[in-house]
Amino acid sequence: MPFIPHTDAERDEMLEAIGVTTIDALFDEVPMSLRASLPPEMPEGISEMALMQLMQRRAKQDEMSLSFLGAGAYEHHIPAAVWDLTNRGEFLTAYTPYQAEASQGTLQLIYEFQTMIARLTALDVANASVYDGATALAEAMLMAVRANKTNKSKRIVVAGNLNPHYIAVCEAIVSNQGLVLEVLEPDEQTGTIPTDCAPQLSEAAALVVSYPNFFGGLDPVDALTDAAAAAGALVIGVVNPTALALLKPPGQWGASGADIAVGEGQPLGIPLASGGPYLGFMCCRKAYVRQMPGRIIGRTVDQTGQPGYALTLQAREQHIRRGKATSNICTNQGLLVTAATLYLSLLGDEGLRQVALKSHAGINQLVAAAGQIEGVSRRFSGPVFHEQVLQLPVPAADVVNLMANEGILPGLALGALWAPMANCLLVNVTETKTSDDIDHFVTHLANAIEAIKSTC
Amino acid sequence: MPFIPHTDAERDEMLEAIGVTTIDALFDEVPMSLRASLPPEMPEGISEMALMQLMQRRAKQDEMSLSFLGAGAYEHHIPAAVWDLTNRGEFLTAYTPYQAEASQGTLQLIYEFQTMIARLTALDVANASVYDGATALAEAMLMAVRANKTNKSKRIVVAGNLNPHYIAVCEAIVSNQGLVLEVLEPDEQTGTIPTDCAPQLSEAAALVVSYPNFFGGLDPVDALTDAAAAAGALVIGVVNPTALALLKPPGQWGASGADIAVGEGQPLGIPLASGGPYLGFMCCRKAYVRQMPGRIIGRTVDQTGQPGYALTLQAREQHIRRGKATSNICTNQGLLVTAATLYLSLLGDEGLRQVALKSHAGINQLVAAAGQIEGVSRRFSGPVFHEQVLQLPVPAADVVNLMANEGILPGLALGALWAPMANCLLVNVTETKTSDDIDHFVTHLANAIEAIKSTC
Amino acid sequence: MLIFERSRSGRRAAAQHVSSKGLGLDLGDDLGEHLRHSPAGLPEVSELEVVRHYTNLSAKNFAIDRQFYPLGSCTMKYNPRGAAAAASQPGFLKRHPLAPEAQSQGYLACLYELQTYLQALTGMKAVSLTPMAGAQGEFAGVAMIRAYHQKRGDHDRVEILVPEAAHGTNPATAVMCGFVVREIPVTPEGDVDLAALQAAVGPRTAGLMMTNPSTCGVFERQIAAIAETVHEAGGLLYYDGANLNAILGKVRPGDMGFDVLHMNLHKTFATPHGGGGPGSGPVGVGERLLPFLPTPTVGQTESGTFRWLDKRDLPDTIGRLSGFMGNAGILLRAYAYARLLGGEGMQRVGAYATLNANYMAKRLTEAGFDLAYPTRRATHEFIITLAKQAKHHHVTAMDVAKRLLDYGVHAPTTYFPLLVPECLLIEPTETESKAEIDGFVAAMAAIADEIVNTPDQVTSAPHTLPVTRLDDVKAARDLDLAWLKTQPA
Amino acid sequence: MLIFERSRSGRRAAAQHVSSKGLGLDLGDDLGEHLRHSPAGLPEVSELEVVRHYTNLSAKNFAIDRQFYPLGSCTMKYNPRGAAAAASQPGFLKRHPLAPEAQSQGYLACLYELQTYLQALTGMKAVSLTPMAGAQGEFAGVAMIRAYHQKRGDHDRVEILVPEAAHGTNPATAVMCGFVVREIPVTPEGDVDLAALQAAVGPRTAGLMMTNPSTCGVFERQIAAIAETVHEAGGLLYYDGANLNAILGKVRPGDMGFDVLHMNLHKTFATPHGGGGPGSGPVGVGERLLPFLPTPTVGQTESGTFRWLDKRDLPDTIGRLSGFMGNAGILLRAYAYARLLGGEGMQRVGAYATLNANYMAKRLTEAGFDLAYPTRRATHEFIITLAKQAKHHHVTAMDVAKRLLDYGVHAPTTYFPLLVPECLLIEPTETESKAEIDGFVAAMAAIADEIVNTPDQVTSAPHTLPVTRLDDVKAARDLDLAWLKTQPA
Ligand SMILES: Cc1ncc(COP(=O)(O)O)c(C=O)c1O
Ligand SMILES: Cc1ncc(COP(=O)(O)O)c(C=O)c1O
Repeated sequence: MPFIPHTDAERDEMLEAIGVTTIDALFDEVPMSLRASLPPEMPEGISEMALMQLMQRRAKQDEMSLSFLGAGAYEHHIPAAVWDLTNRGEFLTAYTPYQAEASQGTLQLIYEFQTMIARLTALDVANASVYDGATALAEAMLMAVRANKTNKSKRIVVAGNLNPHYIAVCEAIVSNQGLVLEVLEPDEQTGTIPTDCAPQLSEAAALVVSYPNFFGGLDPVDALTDAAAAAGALVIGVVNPTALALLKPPGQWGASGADIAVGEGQPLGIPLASGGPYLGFMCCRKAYVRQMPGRIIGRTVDQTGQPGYALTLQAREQHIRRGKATSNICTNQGLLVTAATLYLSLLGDEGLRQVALKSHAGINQLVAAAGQIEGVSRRFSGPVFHEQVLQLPVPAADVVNLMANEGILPGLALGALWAPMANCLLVNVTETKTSDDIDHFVTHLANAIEAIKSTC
Repeated sequence: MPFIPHTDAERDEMLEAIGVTTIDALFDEVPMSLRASLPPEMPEGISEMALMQLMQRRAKQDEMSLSFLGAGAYEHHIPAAVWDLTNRGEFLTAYTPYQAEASQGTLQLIYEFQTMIARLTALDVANASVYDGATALAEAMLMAVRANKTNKSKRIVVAGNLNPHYIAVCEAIVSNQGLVLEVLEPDEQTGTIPTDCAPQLSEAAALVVSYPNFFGGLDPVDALTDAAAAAGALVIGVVNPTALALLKPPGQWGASGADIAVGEGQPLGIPLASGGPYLGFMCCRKAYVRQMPGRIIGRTVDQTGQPGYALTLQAREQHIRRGKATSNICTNQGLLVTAATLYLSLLGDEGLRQVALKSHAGINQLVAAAGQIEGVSRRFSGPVFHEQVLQLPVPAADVVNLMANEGILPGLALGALWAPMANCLLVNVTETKTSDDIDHFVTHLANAIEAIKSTC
Repeated sequence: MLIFERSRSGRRAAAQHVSSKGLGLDLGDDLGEHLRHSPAGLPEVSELEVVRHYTNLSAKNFAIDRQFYPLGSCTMKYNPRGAAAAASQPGFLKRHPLAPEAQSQGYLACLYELQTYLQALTGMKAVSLTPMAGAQGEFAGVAMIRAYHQKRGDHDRVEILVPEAAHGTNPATAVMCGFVVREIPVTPEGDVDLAALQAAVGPRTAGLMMTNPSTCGVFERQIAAIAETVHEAGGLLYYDGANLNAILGKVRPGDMGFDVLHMNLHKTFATPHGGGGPGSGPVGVGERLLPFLPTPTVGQTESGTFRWLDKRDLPDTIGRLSGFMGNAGILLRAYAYARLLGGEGMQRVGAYATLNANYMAKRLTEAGFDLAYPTRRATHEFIITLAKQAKHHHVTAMDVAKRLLDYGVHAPTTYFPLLVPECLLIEPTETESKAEIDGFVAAMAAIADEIVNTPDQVTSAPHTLPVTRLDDVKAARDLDLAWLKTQPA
Repeated sequence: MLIFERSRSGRRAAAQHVSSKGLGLDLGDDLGEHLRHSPAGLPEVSELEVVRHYTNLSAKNFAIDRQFYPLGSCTMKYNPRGAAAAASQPGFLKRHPLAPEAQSQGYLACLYELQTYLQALTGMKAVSLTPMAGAQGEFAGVAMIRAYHQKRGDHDRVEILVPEAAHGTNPATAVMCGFVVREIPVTPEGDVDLAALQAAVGPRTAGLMMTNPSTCGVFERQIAAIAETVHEAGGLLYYDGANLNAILGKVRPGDMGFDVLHMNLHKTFATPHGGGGPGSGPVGVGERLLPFLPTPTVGQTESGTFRWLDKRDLPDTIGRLSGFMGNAGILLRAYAYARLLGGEGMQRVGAYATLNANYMAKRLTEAGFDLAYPTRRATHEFIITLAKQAKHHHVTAMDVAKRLLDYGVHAPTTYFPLLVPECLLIEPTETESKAEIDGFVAAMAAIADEIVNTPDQVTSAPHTLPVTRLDDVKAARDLDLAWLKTQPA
């Protein structure tokens, strides 16, 4: 049933005021040949109660009891206050804050978000979000090409240990404007990008580094940043915001820091929820702010001199500059920005650090324990943040299927992405996992390997 | 961890301002012999995350997939908007609206609630809630004794088909003031109260009628009300508010209507939640309003003449009249009043009527289907609202246990309350049950009966 | 505008209508003479209208989530969202109160443990969780005192003593339990007048109800002597636990000699007040009252399973106090809160509540306000008296309370306890920051200035709220308690 | 006050801290040179401070839940709470985007059915749900147009035509896809200038982007001729579905001749706007663009199980547009909304949205306001122009917009489309009542009076909001985009 408040009497009164007798008459400018009838594929409306029963059933169908699957989306504890407040009607049902005086709540919140992201990344300015981590990177590439006045090139060098879906998304988006992506192969042993990549960087518009990388490992970001700077390429860091509570922020990489940082904001208080809505964050050096896409909030004053907040630098945006805008983005991920801001406020520096530390300790614990199983080892050497590739003695996809049937998602089987890695399982641990959970995982993993071995 | 915002530096600053060096020094008026140390039974504090994991586990333990258990608490669909709004901090974290100017939201809402309850019961005035349906009845008895100027008696005649827990609660409360409860036995065939009860009513302060009664049936409220009125006894109706969308409201019983109506407000948008918090509602004829306990909101004007709302008739209440108050009640069930008001607003007359109708049709459907099982029949004749007693060929408690193990609560086994009813099962159906649910119930019931029969 | 004024005949919030299709029955035909003749007159509004109406109404409230709310005796502290979330798991919300014990072990475990914690924190022998608010806890406690004396055949004990500063529920409860109330005066230093108490106790004394810290915001120093006096006279000691926040983890009522107490979980254990409720008022008892505890309570069998204890287990119980099991959901919140804080956290509650009150009292005296008990240490709350201001500037405590609203702070409790003239009872609670307290003191200092320089601004306050002061006389005289019109003009 | 100004070094919202006890590892020691040197400077505040700060911030917003919000082109209608609740079931919220298909059938079923509904409602052949907002839907659509021409070797088609009234995202998208934009004028009656279009099309034309009803708030009557013109020239027709609400169930873009479209689920399918997002912008295509749909989409096997379709199934796809699967949660909300309304409900949406707009337009003309297209029927929205008022009284459309805020109504869209001087684009939506609309008209009538009698009151508005008009010039000149101080003064 539609949410229409009109009584029949009111409808008739309104029609009379307009001077027609039926609502259909209001469609008189639509050619008769175009009038549609009700498509038979459409179901009948149902009550909210019936809807809830249906959706509860469907949601239950997909429930898992334990998950070690990360690969770009991470299960963290979300403080109850985050969504209690984010879901307040005043945040939830407001539009983009174009009328500043009637939107100071959202505007100030975004300014606070920008500040938090800038501080986390140690860069100067952040925008009010783009769609997700992958599109944030695509926008960063376009931005780097516009911003790099030294290397006037459309070539972007991308670390090959970046999330392959991010590379795919960037291809789909930036190739339309003639950008070319060139992938740096990671080292076989460490999974990290070799620091001797200067030749490829020469004349490139930018280098994209993932920190941590898709395998959970930590690339030599200082050396890579310095190499790129030397070659005149901008450095774009793709970072996990939780990790930055523990790891060196992009603004402090190498001698002069990265130029742009982007990432997926999901770990900051946003549920896994099948992949979205999440939020892409973007920040950069102040010098490049006019090349940054998306909304930006500025602090200013009102006519009485008291502080207030407003959209600023709108000349970068499509609604002002149309074809000359930095991007076509309009609707962004505002509500998720609200959630992330609340999350970061509730955790603070120390809280986020503890989340990062416990996640880090957890993956180390898991890898050590799993390493006791015969034939299981770390695929790559070197430190990781909270994710690691396990080399298994059997196909990882089979392990995933077996364990999933028992309600456990053990991680991502990498064979579908890289055929030679068919026996590789990407495993993640966050602060949500107890020692019991890890033991449980290891036991089930050992059983699954045993079962697969014995059937072949 | 306590929710204390002080940093160590602030704490020291504050201590210095006070002129002491430790917080302990602030307890210097407490005799040393009384200073307690930490009781060893207290656990260590845990994080919100650990708490959620613990409570999710415990809640899961108790989950049932299907329930036909009513007996005073009913599973209805609760529109999502009800608790989305009820849980707004402005409703949730306000105190009792003593400062009227800073509480107009809650005050107006209660005034609206009073209006809705008065309209549902067809009585003049309602209060702002008492604890639950049972205590509402106890308060109504005390009130009737105060209000009845004709029969100056402490004897209350109670329909024996009233919820036995309500009778127990009233005993526990009103006997302290010397009231005596006298129970009218229901008819063996119909389960309703015979209308020839005039002798018992004579000189009684009040008659308590349950509508529907505990067995789901409908007593002859018109005749009973007239008989009580003739005897000078006040009539107290204990009513299910959902039923009143369909059934005759207390204000219209007999020639002159009931005098007081009370009931359990849980069906109005409040989750089962193990029995509370619910809300007891109370209403009465205007003439008795000064004898009614609990808060009452009045509509008035402010100094500029605009309408506003305030607590009124406070001289009935303990904070003003202390020992002479109508009751000791102070904190009531405010938040549940908010939920019930939202529920009634969202459903409206027609919505509530549909809920009542569908529940009513559902129990009839269930009883008809269950009646096909050999040995299963209705225990009582006559129409019911949405609940009915089934006579089984085996002990009902055994059926409950068997079915509960399969995740189905089939109803209440009445043997624990009335030994002769050991084979009786009180079954409820609300609008939440589909025809499939009912079929499912009947199949499992038949199986359970079969299983029990075959083991003895 | 009332929701009824938004109503239009025939309008529906259609998503909330269940389909009665396929029921295969003539709906309601079997109900005959029982059928209602005409609709009740509930509002007929759209879902958006409901959402907007009540969202806007909510915005007219002050609340902890928006304002500092130092309402004395009410313990308006932060109510952790996590505790609410934990208690609101679907499995808990859907659990029927009469579900079999075998299918209730998760829930019963929480209740059992909560009983244990409350016993430990109060120093009592056993706890019943069933009372639904402080006043019902008082009722249970005093009814147990009555049952105790009656069981012993001690039928002459018909008096309950209460200090004159007691909360209104204390005398009201005593009367509800069939007792006569006798008030005991309080000394100028806020203590119970011991001599008067000694004179009052005797063979008619059933018990004494008091709270400690008292409603004067001070710790009753002679508590040992008071307990002895009452006990020697054959009476029992009731502890009104509304002020437990002050001494949580520091002093235990059981150790002070109390025989029975109630706790206000909606104060000390951080359940939101909901604009008037719900609460929860568990009772704890010492040895003597053990047999009388209200049912049900939760016990544990040797095998570790939990079970309900009822009249069969406690034949002398005063009985049931609710249709099911009290305000179950509030108990889960309190349990969650206890787990979050743990023992050490509980101890810090009392400590920091006391720190905040003493700091605030000190700052207010520096700003020129008079403490009601200047020689005493404040507990978790304290009283200032505006008698001076009333006399010299004709500005009352109520005026100051209303003016505070304009400063964006909820007013403290006014005119309670009654024995202090023009008083404000102020309780900051431990969850408020120094900055918030300093802000309150600054507002009070500004109002102190206004009292002298622009008293009209104070006496006509509030100026910035949805309404100005309301006509209470008209409210009581022209009783308008329900909206009678059915349609807007 | 900023949350950073409430921060105090060393303060913690302790309940949010996980315990790292018993991890048995020297935390972080293995990270060496990767370790961060100094904390980021996130706020250090208590949980209460967070709750109070953001609750109070929220109160500074206008929102559908509190105000009538007739923002043209934005479809600010009621967002059913039930749809959100249905989409927020724990099983959905916890589902990992990369969960195996076998453990995702509940979720995939919803997506599959939603694809079906959107196809049916738009008259297209297939739908991909992956775009994350309208603009990304446009991107997907135009990228498909590009892929189509390239696949055919038609490399000269480098131009995208857009009517001058088009939304800014249209030209921006065309450029993002590597096209050149060519604007087509609009006639004084709000139609595309057909002659100009005919002159513009040719072998360089890749396609035309338009919305119908147009952003002028009128239905493009010559849509058949336009489609023919573009198609004959070898171009494709893109439908910007932001205005779908107007014609839902009444007219289908597929029937009008469009080859590709996007829908704004956050408008037509009632997902809340969240203060700027998230949205969801599924794309639908006709026969010709089928091979190019972005991935993933959901397919069904013969046995009835659902599966993801990706590049292996759609080798010519333009590719992936998001890290996972678009704004999945918004898709579930849209699915829930579609189920609640059903086909008939969808038809009534377009009908009543149109009724409300026409009624409001009529009432406003009666109140003396000028419609931009007085000879035309309004669709779901319409434009008034304040050119007259600007000329005679020096009061602008922006002034009126700001003044409306004082009347408790959100302002309509201002100065869009650019071609109408001093315009307000007004869209009441179908979920608003006659009373709300009449209230808006009354406010406008009152402002009309003010414009003549007290114009200062209008030009200096708003007067009742948390701030007065902001200094945008200073905002852009003295860029202050992040709080640099770490501690309060
Ligand atoms: C001292 C005191 N005793 C008793 C009560 C009564 O508690 P409740 O309101 O929960 O019934 C209160 C509550 O305000 C109180 O402050
Ligand atoms: C006509 C029109 N087209 C496109 C868009 C862009 O949609 P989105 O904001 O979802 O990217 C909008 C949104 O405002 C619009 O009104």
